[in-house]
Amino acid sequence: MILSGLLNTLSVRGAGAPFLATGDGTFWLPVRASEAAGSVDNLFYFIFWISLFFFTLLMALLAIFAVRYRRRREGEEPEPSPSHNLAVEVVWTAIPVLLVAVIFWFGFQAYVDMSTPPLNAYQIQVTGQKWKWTFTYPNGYVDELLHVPADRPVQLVMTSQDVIHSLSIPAFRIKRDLVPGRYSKAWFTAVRPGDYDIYCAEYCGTQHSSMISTVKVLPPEEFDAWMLEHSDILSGLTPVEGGERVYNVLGCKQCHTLDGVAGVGPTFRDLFGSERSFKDGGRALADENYISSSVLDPQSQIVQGFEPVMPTFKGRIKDQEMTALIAFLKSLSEHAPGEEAPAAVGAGTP
Amino acid sequence: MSTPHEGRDEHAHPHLQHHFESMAQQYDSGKFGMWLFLVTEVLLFGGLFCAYAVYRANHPEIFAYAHQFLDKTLGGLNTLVLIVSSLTMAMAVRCAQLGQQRRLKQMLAATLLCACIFLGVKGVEYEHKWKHGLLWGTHYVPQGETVAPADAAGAATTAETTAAAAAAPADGGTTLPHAATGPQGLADHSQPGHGGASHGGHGPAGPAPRNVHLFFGIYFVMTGLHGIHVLAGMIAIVWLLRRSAAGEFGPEYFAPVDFVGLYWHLVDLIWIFLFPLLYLIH
Amino acid sequence: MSKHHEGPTYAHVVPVRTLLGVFGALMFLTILTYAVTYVDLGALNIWVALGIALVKGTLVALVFMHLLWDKKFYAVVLMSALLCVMIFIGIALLDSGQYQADLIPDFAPGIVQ
Amino acid sequence: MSTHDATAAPPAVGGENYLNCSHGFRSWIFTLDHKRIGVMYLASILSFFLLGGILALLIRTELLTPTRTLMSADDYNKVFTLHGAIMIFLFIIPGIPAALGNFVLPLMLGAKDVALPRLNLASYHLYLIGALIAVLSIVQGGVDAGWTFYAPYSTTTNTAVVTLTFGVFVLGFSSVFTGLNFIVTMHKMRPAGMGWFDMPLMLWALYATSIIQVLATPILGITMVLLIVERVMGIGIFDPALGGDPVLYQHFFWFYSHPAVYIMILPAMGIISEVISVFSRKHIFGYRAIAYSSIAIAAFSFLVWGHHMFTSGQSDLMNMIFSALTFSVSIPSAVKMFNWLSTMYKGSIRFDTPMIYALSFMFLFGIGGLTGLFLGSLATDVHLHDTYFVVAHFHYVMFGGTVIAFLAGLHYWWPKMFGRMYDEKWGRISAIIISVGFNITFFTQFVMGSQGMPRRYYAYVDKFEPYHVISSIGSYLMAAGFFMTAWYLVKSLYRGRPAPANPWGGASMEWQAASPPVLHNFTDEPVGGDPYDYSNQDYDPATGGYVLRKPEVSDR
Repeated sequence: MILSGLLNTLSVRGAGAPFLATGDGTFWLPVRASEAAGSVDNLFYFIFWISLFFFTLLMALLAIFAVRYRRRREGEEPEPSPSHNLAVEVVWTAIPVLLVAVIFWFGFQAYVDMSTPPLNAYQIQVTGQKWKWTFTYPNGYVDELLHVPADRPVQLVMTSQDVIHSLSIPAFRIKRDLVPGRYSKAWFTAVRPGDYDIYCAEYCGTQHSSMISTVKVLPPEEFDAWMLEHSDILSGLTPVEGGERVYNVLGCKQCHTLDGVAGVGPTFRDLFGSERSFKDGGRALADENYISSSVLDPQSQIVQGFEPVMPTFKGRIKDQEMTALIAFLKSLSEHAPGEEAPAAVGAGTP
Repeated sequence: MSTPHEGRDEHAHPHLQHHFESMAQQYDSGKFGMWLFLVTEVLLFGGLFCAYAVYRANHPEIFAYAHQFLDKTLGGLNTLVLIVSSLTMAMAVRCAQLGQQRRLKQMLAATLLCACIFLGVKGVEYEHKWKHGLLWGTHYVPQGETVAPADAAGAATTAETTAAAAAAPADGGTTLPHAATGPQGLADHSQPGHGGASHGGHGPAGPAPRNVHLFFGIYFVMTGLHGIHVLAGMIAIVWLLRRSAAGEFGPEYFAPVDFVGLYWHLVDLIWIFLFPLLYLIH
Repeated sequence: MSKHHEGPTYAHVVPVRTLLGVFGALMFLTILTYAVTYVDLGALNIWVALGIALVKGTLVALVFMHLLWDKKFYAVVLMSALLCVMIFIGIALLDSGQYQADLIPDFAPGIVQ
Repeated sequence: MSTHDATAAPPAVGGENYLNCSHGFRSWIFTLDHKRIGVMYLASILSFFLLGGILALLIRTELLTPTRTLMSADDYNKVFTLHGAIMIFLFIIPGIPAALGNFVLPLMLGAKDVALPRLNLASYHLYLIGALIAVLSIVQGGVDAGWTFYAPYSTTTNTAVVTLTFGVFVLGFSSVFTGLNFIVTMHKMRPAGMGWFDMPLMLWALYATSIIQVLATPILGITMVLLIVERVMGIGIFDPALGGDPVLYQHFFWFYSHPAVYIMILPAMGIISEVISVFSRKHIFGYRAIAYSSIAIAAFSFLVWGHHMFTSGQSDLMNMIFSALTFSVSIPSAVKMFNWLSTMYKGSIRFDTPMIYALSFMFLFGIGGLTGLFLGSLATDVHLHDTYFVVAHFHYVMFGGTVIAFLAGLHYWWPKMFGRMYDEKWGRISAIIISVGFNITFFTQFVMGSQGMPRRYYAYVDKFEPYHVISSIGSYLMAAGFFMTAWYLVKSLYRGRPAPANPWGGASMEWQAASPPVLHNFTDEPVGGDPYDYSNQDYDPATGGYVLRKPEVSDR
């Protein structure tokens, strides 16, 4: 076991095919679902067996000494023995030095592999905020679950909107903090299709322990099909249906209800075309421009009775999606003109 | 109960504590303790120097831009004041060692006066920053209006410490070219994009970089913590003055003067580094 | 020096002349460091300023703080503190320099303007 | 002087001693006597240990079920934050040095007091003030930032962070003053004839601890100051919203808090060195190696803080350097383990309560140390960082190491401190219960952690439930052991058999003082010598203790 661990750790190089690439979990470690998991696990067990060996040795000696040299009657004096021995002390200093040097080296090697993504890695943007994950794909599709193709290197480019979070996928053996104000990166090659947990590993407040998501590893062809389906969320839908889809996918529904009861934000029922009054005393008619600007720059006009908590969707919503969303809002409102949405909306948005 | 006092002479000094054998042992222990305390002070400020170094190294443009709002001459003056106070403190230690009671009191008083001047000048500087919104974080709201140097001087005369008031306006007069830099820099800042103006021979400042407030954050924390140390030193010196008025110090017992002296020199020493790092950036 | 006086038996008394000499040197160096800022030495300016500060600091520590005459161990103690600070600053600088490229430029959403 | 007086000091219960030489509240709270200050520290830290322990039980009870059991998520976050902060800043850091160390350090030197008694008292007063401020944060509604106070969470949460961090700041001063005092005492108060290498290893350990306290704690102080000004004034050094750098905060924090781990463990190692040698009745093996390893640990401790930041966004270069340096610190710890084991070889081992704890220490610290290898190694740390594996690791080191050693020391010096023997049978039983309960509680957490369970989770995925249930049951068992300990120790104060001056046969100088010692420690000048030479002692069945045999002891 030790030897095989040694050899395998030595053999792990970049995106090569390591020993133990995939596998079920063991007593100590969860299921292995990424390439790196193999080398991490080998190292884990390498350290484990070394530790177990020395621990058993020490504790056996401890037990033997405790029994063999126990004081049988009070006042019994020990037999003489040396109080130091340079040779022995040098040896038992040197052996651990060598061992930890080896462990360091293996750990370092595997880490370098884990932190050096191949150039052709598929990039997904990750945003952490209290208390949810947002994954943005190269084509702009946004999801709260992470879908990745198997057998293809994937790089996550991550940042946080508020406090430090940490993306942890135990099955992939990766973990990286998301620091506000900077991009941090992680990469992996998933090798085993299935669903695995994503945790937030850096304490981030009330719902820290609910900041859990799932990574769905799909076989490459299934992933491609899935991506195709989701790259244009509006395809084959009427504007109103598309708007409803946008409403669901982009997360509007978490704060804005459709039933007329205000949630964290105002309800969408009968919103379009109504008169809005703002905290700063201003008023405006909820027309296309108003909707567009409140989605792209939510802090500019805060409706009375609500907190300025909405994040901006600038860069996350496409023009067609905005159009569809407005069509959807119109369909919900009795103030709306009742006709089809005008072709051009979002004029004046950057 | 017989407590053995071997090694202690019968006429032990009244300030000798029971667990020491001699005044020399007591003095050595105290002095060693004081040095270790100074070590902790060095490390305390070390943390701030670290924050300074990290931001200076990674955002040199902030420092190059923002230091122009500091008044080099007032900073230099304060450096000189602290050096004078260090001399008088060193003299005070010497007087205590030699038992020169009157000169000891004079020297301590002189040190205290220098400390007052230092804080007075510091107060003038702070007030200037305050008026111009040159503060930390979100409070950094530079005022675009130019402020004539006379204004600063006028404000300074209302300062409480007479010594400071005496020093500051006189100084304000001599710093005209530099004082002009500040407001001009401010004017610059209020119109981003209008760069390239020369600043009293300092070379162009250009448009304000982002996050200039970080410099003022660091400036206020560093000088503020230093100021608190000066205040603590002043309290210690007042305590020494009271004890020296009672004639407690002499060749056999001068440890408190010596230890406060060490502390005071360290406070001076830290300023010796703060001055070029904050004021004399090129 | 202190032969004429009733000095303490267990500590050194620094002569007035030495104190004044150091004081003069400190004054001179302060003015020098002030003057040198009017000469543009480029990146060298900060090192010149720090060098002068270091000389001044050493003078204060050696003479005003009696290190020159005291037990050498106090100097060791002070140096170990400085070493500690150096390690701290050195590593923080090295690390922050390494990750500058990852920073989102001018990220400061809490600051308006 | 006659040996007779020095060793056959009458059992001082009844005679005048430091406990009964003066009376009243003021005679305690303003005392300059290091022994009374030590006892006051002991009472204080044990109170906070109780408080921290109750919080720990709340945590474990909440985690019995995957969702809500007792309290809301916010309350849970406050409870674990306070558990960490109280245990670390109010109990473990001052635990061994300030309570036990204060009591035994001058006695071990044969001195009348520490070098700077007023500073010692000031240190205790600052401890009390700091502790009260920290506890005030509970009254203000608690703090939910975690004991590490990572920015920007700590700068943005609306809980009483400022109060708690200010309390920690004040406590830092207390810690600095204790360390400073100990260093001066060991330099200036050693009796003539006692060289550095004639000191008991406990003193070497305290010396190494004190170096760290003096050199590292000020950085904690400035970190707390910066955090407070960050919150109060918005200075922007650590808060990214203001352009600051949150990773820099972590450098600041761990520059202190990693060495602080050695502030906690080094004195524990000192106690173990004393106890193993005395109860094996054998000269400590490799004295110099143990002494040097204490200093080596202190020195290395300043170079490894970055291993808390392997996934934080610290650069790869620093990760590599810190990983390599981290392993260096494991060597001196391993050397100590081997030396203790060799000390037992061919000894005459007695299994009194302190020795049971010492053996338990070697078991638990062995696991704690070896699991550190997984965390020092970069690739495995990425997987294990911020999981229960880390929680288990540091509890094995801090609890299995420091707290168990503290209990060993407490039982070892209890007769000296209070002049009474506790009930040996109950002592051994509770020592075993605590060790067993500890393993049940925390070993399961290793498995949980390596399976991926993140720390500081209020709710968790169902598959971890069995582990959490076992862990919680273990914690209740441990709590029972502690209540048992409290019960028989308190009982011993009233009903305990009067302690002989030297109940265990220790050869260091504190055992030449009466039990409990008189006001100025020694009625006669103590006899110096090798602190691990037991050859000149005889067991005296009449008192149940040991007495020096020869009238003259060669002064090495």
